[in-house]
Amino acid sequence: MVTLQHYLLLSAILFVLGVTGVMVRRNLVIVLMSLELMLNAVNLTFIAFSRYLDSVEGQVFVLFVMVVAAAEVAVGLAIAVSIYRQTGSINVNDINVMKW
Amino acid sequence: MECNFPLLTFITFVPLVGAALVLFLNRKSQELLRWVAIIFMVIDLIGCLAVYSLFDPTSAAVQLAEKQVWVKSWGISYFLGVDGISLWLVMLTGLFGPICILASWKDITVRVKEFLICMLVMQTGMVGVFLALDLFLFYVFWELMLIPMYLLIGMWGNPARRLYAAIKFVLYTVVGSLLMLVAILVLYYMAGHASGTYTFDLMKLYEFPVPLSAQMLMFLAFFLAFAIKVPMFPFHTWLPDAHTEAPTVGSVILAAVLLKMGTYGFVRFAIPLFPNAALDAAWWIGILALIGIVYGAWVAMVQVDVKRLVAFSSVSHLGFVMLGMFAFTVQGLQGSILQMINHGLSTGALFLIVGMIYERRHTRLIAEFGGISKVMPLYAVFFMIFTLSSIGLPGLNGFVGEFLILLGTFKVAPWYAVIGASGVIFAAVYMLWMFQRVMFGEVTNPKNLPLKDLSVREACVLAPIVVFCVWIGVYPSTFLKPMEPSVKALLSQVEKKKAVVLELDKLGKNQKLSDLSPAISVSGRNLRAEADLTE
Amino acid sequence: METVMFYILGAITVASAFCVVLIRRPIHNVLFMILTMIGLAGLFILLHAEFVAMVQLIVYAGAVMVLFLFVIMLLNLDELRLAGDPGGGRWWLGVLIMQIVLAMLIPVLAYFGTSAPADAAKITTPSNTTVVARELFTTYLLPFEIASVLLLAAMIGAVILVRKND
Amino acid sequence: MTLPDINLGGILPALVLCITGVVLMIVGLFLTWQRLAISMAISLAGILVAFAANAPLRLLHESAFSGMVALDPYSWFLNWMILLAAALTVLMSVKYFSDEGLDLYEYFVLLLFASAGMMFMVSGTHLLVIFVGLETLSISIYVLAGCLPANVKSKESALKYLILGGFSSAIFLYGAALLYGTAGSLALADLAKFFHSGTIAPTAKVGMGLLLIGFAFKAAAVPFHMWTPDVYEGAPTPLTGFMAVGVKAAAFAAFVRVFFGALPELQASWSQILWLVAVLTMILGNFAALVQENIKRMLAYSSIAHAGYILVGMVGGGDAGASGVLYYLLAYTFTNLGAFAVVALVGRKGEANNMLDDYRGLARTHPALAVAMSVFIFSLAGIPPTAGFMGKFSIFYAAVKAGHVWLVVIGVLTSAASVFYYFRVLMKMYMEAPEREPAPLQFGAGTVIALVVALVGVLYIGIFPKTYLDLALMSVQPLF
Amino acid sequence: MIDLVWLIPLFPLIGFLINGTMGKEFPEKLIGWIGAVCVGASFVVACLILLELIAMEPGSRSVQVTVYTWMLSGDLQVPIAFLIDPLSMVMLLVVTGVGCLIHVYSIGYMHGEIGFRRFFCYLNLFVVSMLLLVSANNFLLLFVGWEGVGLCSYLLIGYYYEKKSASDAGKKAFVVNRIGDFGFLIGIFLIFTHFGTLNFTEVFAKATDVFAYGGVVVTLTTLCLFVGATGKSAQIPLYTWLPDAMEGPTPVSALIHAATMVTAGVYMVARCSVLFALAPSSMTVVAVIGGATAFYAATIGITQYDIKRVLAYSTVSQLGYMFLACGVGAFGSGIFHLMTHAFFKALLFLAAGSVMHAMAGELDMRLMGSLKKKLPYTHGTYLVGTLAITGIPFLAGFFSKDEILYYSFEKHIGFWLLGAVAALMTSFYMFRSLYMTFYGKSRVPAHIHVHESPALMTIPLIVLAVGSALAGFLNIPVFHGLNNFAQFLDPVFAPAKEIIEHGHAHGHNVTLEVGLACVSVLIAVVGLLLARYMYIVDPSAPGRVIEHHPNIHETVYNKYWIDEIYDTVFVNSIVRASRWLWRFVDEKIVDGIVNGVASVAILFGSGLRRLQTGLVKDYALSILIGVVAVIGYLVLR
Repeated sequence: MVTLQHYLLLSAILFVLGVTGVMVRRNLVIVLMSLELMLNAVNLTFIAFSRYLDSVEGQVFVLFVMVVAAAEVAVGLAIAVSIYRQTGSINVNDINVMKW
Repeated sequence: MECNFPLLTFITFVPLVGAALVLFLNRKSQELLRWVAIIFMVIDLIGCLAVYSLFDPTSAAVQLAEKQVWVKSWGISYFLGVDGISLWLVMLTGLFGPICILASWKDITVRVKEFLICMLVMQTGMVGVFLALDLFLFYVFWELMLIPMYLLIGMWGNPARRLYAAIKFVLYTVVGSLLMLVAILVLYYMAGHASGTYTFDLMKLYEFPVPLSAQMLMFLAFFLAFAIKVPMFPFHTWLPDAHTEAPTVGSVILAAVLLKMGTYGFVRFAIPLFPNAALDAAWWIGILALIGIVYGAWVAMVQVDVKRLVAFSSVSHLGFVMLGMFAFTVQGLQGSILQMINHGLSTGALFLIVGMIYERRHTRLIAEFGGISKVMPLYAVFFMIFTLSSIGLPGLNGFVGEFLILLGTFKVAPWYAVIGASGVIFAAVYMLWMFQRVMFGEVTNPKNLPLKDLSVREACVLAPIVVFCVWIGVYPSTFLKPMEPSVKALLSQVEKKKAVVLELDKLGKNQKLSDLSPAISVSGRNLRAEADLTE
Repeated sequence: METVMFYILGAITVASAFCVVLIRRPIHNVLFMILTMIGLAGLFILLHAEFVAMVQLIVYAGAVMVLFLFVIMLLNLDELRLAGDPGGGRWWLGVLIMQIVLAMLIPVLAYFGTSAPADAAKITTPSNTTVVARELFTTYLLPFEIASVLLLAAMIGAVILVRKND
Repeated sequence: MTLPDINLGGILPALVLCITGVVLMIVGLFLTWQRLAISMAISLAGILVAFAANAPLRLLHESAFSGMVALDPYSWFLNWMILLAAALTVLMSVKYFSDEGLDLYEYFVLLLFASAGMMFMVSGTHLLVIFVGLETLSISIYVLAGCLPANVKSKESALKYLILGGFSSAIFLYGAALLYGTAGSLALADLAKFFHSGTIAPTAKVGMGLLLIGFAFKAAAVPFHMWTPDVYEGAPTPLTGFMAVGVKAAAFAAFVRVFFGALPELQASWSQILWLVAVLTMILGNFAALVQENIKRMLAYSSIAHAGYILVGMVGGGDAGASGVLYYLLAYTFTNLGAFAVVALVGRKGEANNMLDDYRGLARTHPALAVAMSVFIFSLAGIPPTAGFMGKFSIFYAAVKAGHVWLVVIGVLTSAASVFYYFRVLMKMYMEAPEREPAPLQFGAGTVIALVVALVGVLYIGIFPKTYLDLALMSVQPLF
Repeated sequence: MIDLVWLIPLFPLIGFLINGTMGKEFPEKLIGWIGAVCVGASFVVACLILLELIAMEPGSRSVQVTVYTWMLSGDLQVPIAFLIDPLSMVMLLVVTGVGCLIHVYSIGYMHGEIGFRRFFCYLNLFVVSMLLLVSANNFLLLFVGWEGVGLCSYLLIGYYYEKKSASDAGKKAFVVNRIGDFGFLIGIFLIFTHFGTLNFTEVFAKATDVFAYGGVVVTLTTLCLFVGATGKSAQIPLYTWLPDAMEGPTPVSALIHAATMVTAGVYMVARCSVLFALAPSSMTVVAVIGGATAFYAATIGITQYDIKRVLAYSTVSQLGYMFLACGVGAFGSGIFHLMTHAFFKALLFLAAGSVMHAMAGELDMRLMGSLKKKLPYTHGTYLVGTLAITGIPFLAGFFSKDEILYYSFEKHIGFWLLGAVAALMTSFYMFRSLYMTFYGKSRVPAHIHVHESPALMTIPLIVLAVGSALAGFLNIPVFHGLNNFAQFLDPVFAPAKEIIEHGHAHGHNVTLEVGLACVSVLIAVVGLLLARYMYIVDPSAPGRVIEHHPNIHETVYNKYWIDEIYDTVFVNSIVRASRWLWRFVDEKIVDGIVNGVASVAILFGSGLRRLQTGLVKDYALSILIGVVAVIGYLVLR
């Protein structure tokens, strides 16, 4: 039978995967996706807790997280597009005009 | 002496008003600016004289005190007062205000407006430092002083290394004073915690016996701040740079007044607040002072730049001041306070002298000169007088101070006094040698032949200083009398407080003001009398 | 039954997440991402969060991922293969650190113990959607309104960010 | 079904800003003439109304929307601080954008939304509200940072900020989730109650830690500061000012409210973490700033350093610490906005003159401006009698009071080091001559007003800090 | 009248102020006479006071006049006050009298000098300080005068400041004196710390109670004081400045470096006779140093050719005599010799000055000879002076010197031997100078045409000559009743004598004294004849002697290279050390540390800045590091 830990562990793994994505990928778009992945992991945690605490607060919170995620994606992609227009590159590691 | 007119506030802020006025005048009309500045400085001086006339020389109390609550919740108050210790330093500051403006008349020709503003603001800061009796207020003035001096060195200093010298001056001072700030905060908290009333009022803090364990660290924090300003031996290197790079007036103010803020700080804050630590530290501070005396003298002896030489001589002289102070005897302390004034007068004057020749020749290298007294006899006379007063010739100011200091030291630590006295010999050596190389001999350098002797203005700049040099030398009582009660009160207070602290330490209980106020209020009360009146 | 479902869905989610992180072709990333979303939605249903699951499908798998798809098409990144992607930089260090974090998290999470699921009375009666809706429009009314501002800001932002400089 | 206690009066200030934003957005569409000036006027009007609407909060002490927001002096104090920051930013932005030749009225809209977000963030008493407010703020700032078209730096800063921001908010959320799982609620009151009774679970600690990281990121504390220099350098200068004061203020305010208000029981843990973070922040900020040549970047590092000082106040804790933080933030608002106003002016079109050397001889060409800049510099360096000094003073006092003397010693030593780079600006302005005479500046009315306000503020609350210290103290009472 | 004693220093002060402030336009004569008259006035006052003093009871001849309180700090209380007693009276008379004459002389001598006014200002100032010195009633005021005269001698030696040698000599004089003053100062501190006062009478009254006879402290104190004395009175080891001091104008040499200032040390020792009496070991030291100096300086005097240097060394050696006297406890004789010496040495210097004046500034005796005819007055006076100093009977020197020799014989024969040999050499080199200058065949270069000096110069010479001829009769030792001088001084030195003799006074051995007198007369005559033989009868004799012992002569002629030794050992080493302190310690170490800290900070900064790589991933990485640190801290702790 499935316990809370299962879900938490699963979400933790997802979260780590998301971070890994951010760390390893160069493609800006996919970096953004990995961020989404992290948020989703959090969502899973929330839902799991809300189930086991039997409180709906977590689910509500998740809805808001989704809103935020959507917004971030929108803006992020917009920036990605405009950067691609200007530099012709979508490689995160190329974006280092400013340093030191 | 109940006087409704806030005289101290007046003398503190008159220059600031002047600065504001100058700020709104047209920078083109330099003469006007200068006149405005000097008028305000003179008004300030008159104010100082008024303070002297109202000052009761028989009382040790803080006089003419003015107290306004500033930040109630923190017990910060605007608290000015003058006593025998600060009186003469205030007068000195007041005296040098107009002198400096006058001295800079022909010297500073670019950005006169900024210059005058700096001078006036600095005047306010300096007077404030000597008058403030609220730790917070003191700190504010103390830091306020920093900026004009920084600008003075940096803007009108001589191009070569002025920026270096300026920032060195600032950083050095700031490091010290910030650590002092920490100590101030700790003291404030401790005293407040113990007594229940949080205050920066010095008079109240005097009465708080800082626990033995904490004293030394806090004292060291204060020590650092002041020792850097003095400057004492290992912290002195900013001084020659600052002096050499600063414009004449800058060096004058620096030597005459700014350095005194350090020594004054010891007398006013470090010692009475942390008597035990001060007494424990006396032996090594004395050693540092001695090193300063001899080291300064020796290094001065071999300088090739007149200004640097005088700068190092300051290190030596202030060594005397510190030595006398930490002898904790009446003579020593009075001597060192008097010596502050003497050093202000003679060294300030020497910098003026050097500045005058620099104005004419645009060099300060001793080798460049020689036989000047042939072409500038009047100049030679002044130069000689100040040289003699700086080497402590009886009949001039220097001797009185040095004698009292050495006598006071000898009473408690003969060997310190003996070594210190050797400084008197070296002083003669380096000053006379410099004087000989600059003034005597044939005029070897053709550039020196056309030099003009002192103008009336320059003579007017120097004359008043001569008057005071002779006065202090011939009739020092004028200056010693008013400071004696305060000095005695201070020493007795130190003794009592020390005893109380040791007592408490033995009992090992954390102190409550209630059960020890009878012990120190004896010393505290007469100090506080005036303050309470005005509260 | 539930256990089986959990493991299947969990496997799908993790696997596709792996692919998202590792596969190089953007289109495939998007598709695997969608798969992850679906898996998560399934898990949500297992957890009696039907409404959230639906939103997950519609908003995420529907809208957001499509947005990604658009951008990839728009900039036709599909052909674009970045050298040394995945990888590059000090990525291994990051991964390593995350492993450490995970290693530290597991015992912490263990604190919650192997409690059996409470009967999800509160969040399912009368129906999950009803409960969520009620909460959303009573207790969480304010955040809900703020969220609107947030979305508006994002909208304007997206507009001015991509607007051509004329 | 019962509606929550809807108290629009309580959230009126934020509400006004949102409405103004929407109005401006619509009006802006139809504006063809003097867009910037008019949008500035509208936003200012909105801000002023918000000011008025904010006034009553001072006396309230209640919560609205079923415990989502607190209507208390704390919110009041920060609200008007945020409004002040917004107003000054708006004032100086017009000149900037007209120089850049783009009439972006949306800029003002987003600025207003961001401010509204901040207000919700600081007055939120439920992590959800705080989170949503935070994100509203962040999203708007991301966009604003990148709003300069055809400017790679701007876009880059926006992107970096966005990615790292998302990253950190994910971490923040995870922390929130853990707290939720432990305490069963995200309302600060419930959290406080929960931790007050019963043991502190490790999950709670970890959740708290992750939350802390989320806030520390927004507050630009080491090691979560990395975005700061780049974003500050790339963003349009007025906005950089806004970020440096507004965002920081909001972040710290929420930080304080959550940690002092909801997690005091965990103080043993978080104050130690903050101690270390503070030390790192002060050291890195100040020493890295020593070697900067670009003034915006230098100020960025200096703002990191200031975050460190504020953290010292938080470590100090107690009402002294909290009020110290508030006073410091206020002082910092005036000071830094003033400084950035000058930077924006001197920077000229396309921010061509952001190097320190561009300040050479400023004292000759524009004495008044130089004086203003010097005052701001002194305040940043904490030299009396400026606001900055009083701020440092109160912060350090809080720490001393809590017995963290050595922390304070480190603080003062680092700030002694800071004097070096602050005075470098002074040096450039007063003691060096420009190699080539720069074109004289033309001041926009808005900027001048902003400068004057900042200048007066810095000096006034520096010399007469009494009122503001007392207000700060009064405002933090609800937290305890 | 006595209450007006402050007039004595006041007059010269007035002269100084008049000439100093408004003298710019005055003609030479006026300036000169102002100076001279002022000093003369104080001489008159002094005489009046003397009469008043004599009229008093011998026991009560000690009056103190306070003008005002100078320094007042805690238990320290120093007035500006004068002590009039026989001792100070004698000094006052000598100073004012001789001073007055020399002022007059200078009017003629300095005629036409550029710094004429400066000269007279300094001279007056000197008289002021000297009078302060001798009439002060406490140590500190004495010290004031002490330093004051030092300053004036510095100024006057460096009068020709364009000559490097002159300004060097001035500086040397001042610095060496300062070394002495250092000791003096310490002595004063010791006295104050033990007596709580600096007033002479009080100190000496309490001395016997405070100090144990021969105690360490009193010995230390007296030695410190004596260090001061050696500095001022040019005794071994601090004598080197005096010969160089001859760079000053001759009147200065006469007044300061012969008659008055250099005797200040003797005065001071005599003044503190009680203290010295309490410290027998210091007495011995004083005597030994005195005798040694007397002998040593005389040896150098023999070899010098510069007439003024000869006189300078003779001064040193005569001062040695005075200290010898004090050392053996014959303070009275010391002071007596001081007075007589003031007369004849001033006379000799002035005469030498007159010669110099005649020889257009030439000082080398090898270029003189047979000036007798051309300079009758000068020759006559110089002769008197010589006879006086060599102790030819019935001239001043005879009485004073013999007294000293007698007492030293009483003390210890060794002292007498030193003195006697010194006397022999004295008479030799004095007659040597006399013969080389005035007798034999003329070696004067052609271009110099010699002429006698004006009356302004010769009259003082004559007056002084009379003085040095007759001064001795003030105090004829053997016959009681005729030694008025001794009786006059007696009250001052009585207590000291008492201490020394422990009460039981032993009588005056007349026969012995007469015998010794004869011996010393013999010595003087021998010296005379020897000089006569070597410089008149057989002028080549000196040359032969020199060839015979070249290196001895070298050494002596170069004053045993003492100056050079001092230079290398003290001066140069200190200067080198200072350079090292400055260049290395100050600039490299102390300042190096300061700048080092700064540059370390900068390096640190640029290191930190490198962390900012500009790559988002690294930024994320640092956040992760933070995460792991925080979680690690929270979990593991």
